[in-house]
Amino acid sequence: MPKRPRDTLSVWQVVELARHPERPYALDYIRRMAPDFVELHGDRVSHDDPALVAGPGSWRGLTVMFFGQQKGRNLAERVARNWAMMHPEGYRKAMRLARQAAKFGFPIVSLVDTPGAFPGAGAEERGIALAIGQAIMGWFEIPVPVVAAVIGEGGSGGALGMAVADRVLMLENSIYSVASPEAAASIVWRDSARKVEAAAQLQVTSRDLQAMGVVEEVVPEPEGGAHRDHEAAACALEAALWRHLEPLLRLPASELLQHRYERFRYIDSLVQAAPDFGPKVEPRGAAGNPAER
Amino acid sequence: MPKRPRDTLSVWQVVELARHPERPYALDYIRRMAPDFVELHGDRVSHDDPALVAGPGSWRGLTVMFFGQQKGRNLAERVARNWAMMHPEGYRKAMRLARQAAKFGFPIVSLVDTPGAFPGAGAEERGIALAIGQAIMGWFEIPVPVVAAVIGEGGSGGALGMAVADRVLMLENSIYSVASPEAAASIVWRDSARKVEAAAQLQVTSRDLQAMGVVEEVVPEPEGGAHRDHEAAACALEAALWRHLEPLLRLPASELLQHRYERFRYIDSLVQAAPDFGPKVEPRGAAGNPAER
Amino acid sequence: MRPEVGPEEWASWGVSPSSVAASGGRLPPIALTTNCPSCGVGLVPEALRERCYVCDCGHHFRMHADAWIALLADAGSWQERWADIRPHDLLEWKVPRAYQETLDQARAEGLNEAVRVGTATLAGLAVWLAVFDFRFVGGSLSIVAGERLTRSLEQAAATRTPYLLLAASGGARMQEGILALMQMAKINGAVGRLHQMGVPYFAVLTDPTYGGVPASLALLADVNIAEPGAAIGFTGPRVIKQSTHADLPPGFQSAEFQLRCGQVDLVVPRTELRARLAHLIQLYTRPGRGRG
Amino acid sequence: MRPEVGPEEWASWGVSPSSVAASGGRLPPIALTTNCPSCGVGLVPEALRERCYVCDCGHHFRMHADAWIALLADAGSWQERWADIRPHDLLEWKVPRAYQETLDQARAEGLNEAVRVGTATLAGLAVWLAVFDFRFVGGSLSIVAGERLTRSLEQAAATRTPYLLLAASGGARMQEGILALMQMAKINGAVGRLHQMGVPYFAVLTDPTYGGVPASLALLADVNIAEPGAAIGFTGPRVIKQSTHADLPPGFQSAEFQLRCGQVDLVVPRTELRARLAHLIQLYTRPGRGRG
Ligand SMILES: [Zn+2]
Ligand SMILES: [Zn+2]
Repeated sequence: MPKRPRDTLSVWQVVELARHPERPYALDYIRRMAPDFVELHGDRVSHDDPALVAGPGSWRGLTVMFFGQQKGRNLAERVARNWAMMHPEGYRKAMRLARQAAKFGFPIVSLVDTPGAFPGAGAEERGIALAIGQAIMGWFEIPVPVVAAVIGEGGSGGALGMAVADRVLMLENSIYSVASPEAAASIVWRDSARKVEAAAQLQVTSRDLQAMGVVEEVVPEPEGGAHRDHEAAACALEAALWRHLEPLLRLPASELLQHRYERFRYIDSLVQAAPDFGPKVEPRGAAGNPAER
Repeated sequence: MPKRPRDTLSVWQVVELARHPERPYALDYIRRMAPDFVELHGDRVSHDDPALVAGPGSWRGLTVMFFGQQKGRNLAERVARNWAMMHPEGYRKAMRLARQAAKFGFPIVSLVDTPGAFPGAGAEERGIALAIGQAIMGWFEIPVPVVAAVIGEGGSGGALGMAVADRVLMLENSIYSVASPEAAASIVWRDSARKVEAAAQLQVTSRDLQAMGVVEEVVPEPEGGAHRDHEAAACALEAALWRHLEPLLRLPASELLQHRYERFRYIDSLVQAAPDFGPKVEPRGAAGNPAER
Repeated sequence: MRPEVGPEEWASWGVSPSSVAASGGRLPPIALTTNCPSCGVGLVPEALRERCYVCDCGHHFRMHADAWIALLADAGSWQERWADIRPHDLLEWKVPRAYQETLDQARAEGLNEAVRVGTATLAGLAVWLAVFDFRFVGGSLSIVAGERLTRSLEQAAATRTPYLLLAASGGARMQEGILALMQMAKINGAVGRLHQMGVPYFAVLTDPTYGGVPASLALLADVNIAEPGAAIGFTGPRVIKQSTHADLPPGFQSAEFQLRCGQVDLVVPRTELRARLAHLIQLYTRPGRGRG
Repeated sequence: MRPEVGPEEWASWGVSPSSVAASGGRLPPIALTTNCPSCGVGLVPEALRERCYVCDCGHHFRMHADAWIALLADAGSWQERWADIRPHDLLEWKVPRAYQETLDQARAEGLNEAVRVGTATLAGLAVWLAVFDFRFVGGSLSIVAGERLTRSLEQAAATRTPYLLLAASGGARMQEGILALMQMAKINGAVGRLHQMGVPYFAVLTDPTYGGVPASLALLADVNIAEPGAAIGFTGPRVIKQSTHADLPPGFQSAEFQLRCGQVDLVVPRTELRARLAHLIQLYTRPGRGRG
């Protein structure tokens, strides 16, 4: 079982960099990639979700549909953006515009940066669980290239709902985890103060995820972290995104969707390869008898 | 221009019959047609709309998806059903289950009986206009047979949202109109008390609509009206619905959808045939120049 | 013009400022009150006309179809279609006023139904343009309006030309009865086919847009744009208050309310509209895009 | 059993009462409190067992996977699949308790992961059946659970066999880290294909169903069924109160709440569940139906 390479930073230092208040946020990248980005709004049901910015823009001669979970730079912005914690309407807006991208053949870029979906009563009343589930299922039916990048925090299902892509990248000092370290600590220890140990055990850094085969590439950040040089961080991310998107533009839709399916179908192959895991998938139809009608 | 046949009842008497408190309501018909009807719930967004009952049931050896705008028999029921005035969630529930019917190849029967969509703040906040517009557009993309019948009041867009079908029938003493007589009176006279004159001018009876080519068949009611004999009224409606649905079951989906499109595309041919109406549709492409790219 | 977003920014979008500026020149005159209903300032018609009838306070005055066509269509590019389709008094509507009289008077005033359609270019980009005229029986949806909209939608689909709607309506036309209601289905069938053909559709909702128009095509665009302060909804506030005895919050059904409620994508000042639309049309019609 | 809807009604649905009654016979014993937490009555385990562990007051006691399989699968029809897939401590999770220890103990207690899948018949109708076991690390979604769910969904799609899910889960399994989260995507890809193949999917959500399970497959069925009083949601009430300091209304996230909120189709008492499911499967698999 491959070990995490020795990082020069502790896991918790990485967590703190991923959450650094000066770190570039989604719009800092999107506006650099597509200065003519047009933010569109609304789930066409009952709300708009400011925690997710979404809309088309011009990038490298293409019209691309951009999505970004957007944090706020100051308190007012953070409140307005709800700390990038999405409500159901955000996932519904995303699916509406992903289908629009499919209608026009626009490739999709999604930037992930959220502590998680919003843990509030209104989100529950409006079906946050199903909204995330429909988004995760919906992405598998969007016949245009989708490239996602975790640029800061990739928190739980709230992040995954915007990261079902053909390629998933991570900035060097970003994290992606099944639950925030605090949440995991309160689940496992019943004490969120144990977040540092939790983060270490959860293995949340970009290198961890690359080692586990969950992300295709770790995008290096400027010395000391992306917050030290937004411009350089954006250049690196832009180049990496294009490197992954460009070949996808040539794939027929059917292949694209088949690859996306298999990317997640076998994403845990590291574990499935373990000798004690058990038998691999059997030839289909083996269990067919009851179904022959 | 054909005149309304001389009815034995005044237009307003028909309006009163259509609204008769003892008149059979949607569930009175559905439960007789499909005793095993299962009412399903929810728009999968944030609400369920009790003003619309919807779900599958067995009818003539088929599984059919039933829809019905449901009034209440007593005050408690009327409040619970909101007098059959739908909210946006009702039209979203309808589209969800219409797509489910398409998934499984279930034909659809829709029973229309509403004063109109609910004129309330909550309905506006949750997008009643768009919900109706999406439903009207959505029905044209449901590749299974759809037969609708107005069984009481067919009020405005709230009714049309459930009546975009391959065949539309009306019970003899039901009405279907661009606006309720009261609403039309308050728009035209600024005085809803002029509802009787408004109803007469609007030409809202089943015979009027048949004469205008808007409905395929008027289903006769028992002597004195459907409320006199629910059983007989249900038998007549059931037979008429099947007479119209059965031939549709043999049509390929593409033909079905093309016919549905043309049914509404040329529903006003009576007017288009008028000598002073103007030129008919021109050969397509005639205006193509600006588009040649 | 007093654009919040100026030519230098249009250029950064790849939209040529000159092409944006090259609109139908000066707008036709509009009947105006003497003072602005929002800020009360005395109005100077000529000055206001230069600013697309937007007051310095931001109040957007209602414009009629001719003004909208002049604003949106490049000079000389407007080719009106099916202008000779005529309304018909099928129901022989008599009281309180004969429908035929209503029609004759509107025609005498030089109005040609509640919707006019045609082809044009906007900043050099080909579009099908459909414009409601609130002066004609309150922009009410009629058989002629529905027929013009449907034919133009079908043509836009057949020729893959972007479709641009300018909406302003009080609802369906009572005097045409059930056939006016049926236009909603006729139109939306065609809207569905426009989408299936992958043709871009942009809608601009202006003050007021109510009833059968937002409940048919007006909110079904790929990008829904509303004018600042425009009242948009299904049921009007008066009827809602009557039937529910509810107090409606200030700004209820305003463009900004509909933005919060997820129904519209953008609220765009009229002074920016041409540039915004030019940019959107370019984005949504760019050749050599990825596959759908 | 004390069915609110009795055999005569099942018959009227075309569901044979005998086939409904022919369940896996008596349910296995369940660990019970001495009194009902809802009505406080002293519990008689044998009597309760005869009533599918539903108290006279309507309280539904939690059942484990063996009980669910006995209740839903016709006697002798259950063929478990992929029971030999084993969890793996990829992260070498140590504190506060080693994951391997947790796994070993659960295995020692005769538990085989949080999800078990297999084929069965329900009232004679072939189904793929997936059952969560809350006893195994709180029914948490793990790699083995995800793999069993995905393989069974793929098999159901390939053989066009109706899929029946029995959900009970506290969320994703922390000790498997990001790969536990990824199961949500793996599973939902397969759910999408099940739908594309036109195969009926029914989900039964029991107390409790939280986190990654309702946010992946549990609410994506054609018909979502919840047990009376079951707590269903994404975030648990404790965390919601902590993070928003909000008071939650009584019944928040209950099955009845989710019915009002449009997330589930039906709330069905356990005593009726077999008959209801048999009826739904018949409706959704009827041959000679209209075309899709
Ligand atoms: Zn002013
Ligand atoms: Zn009890």
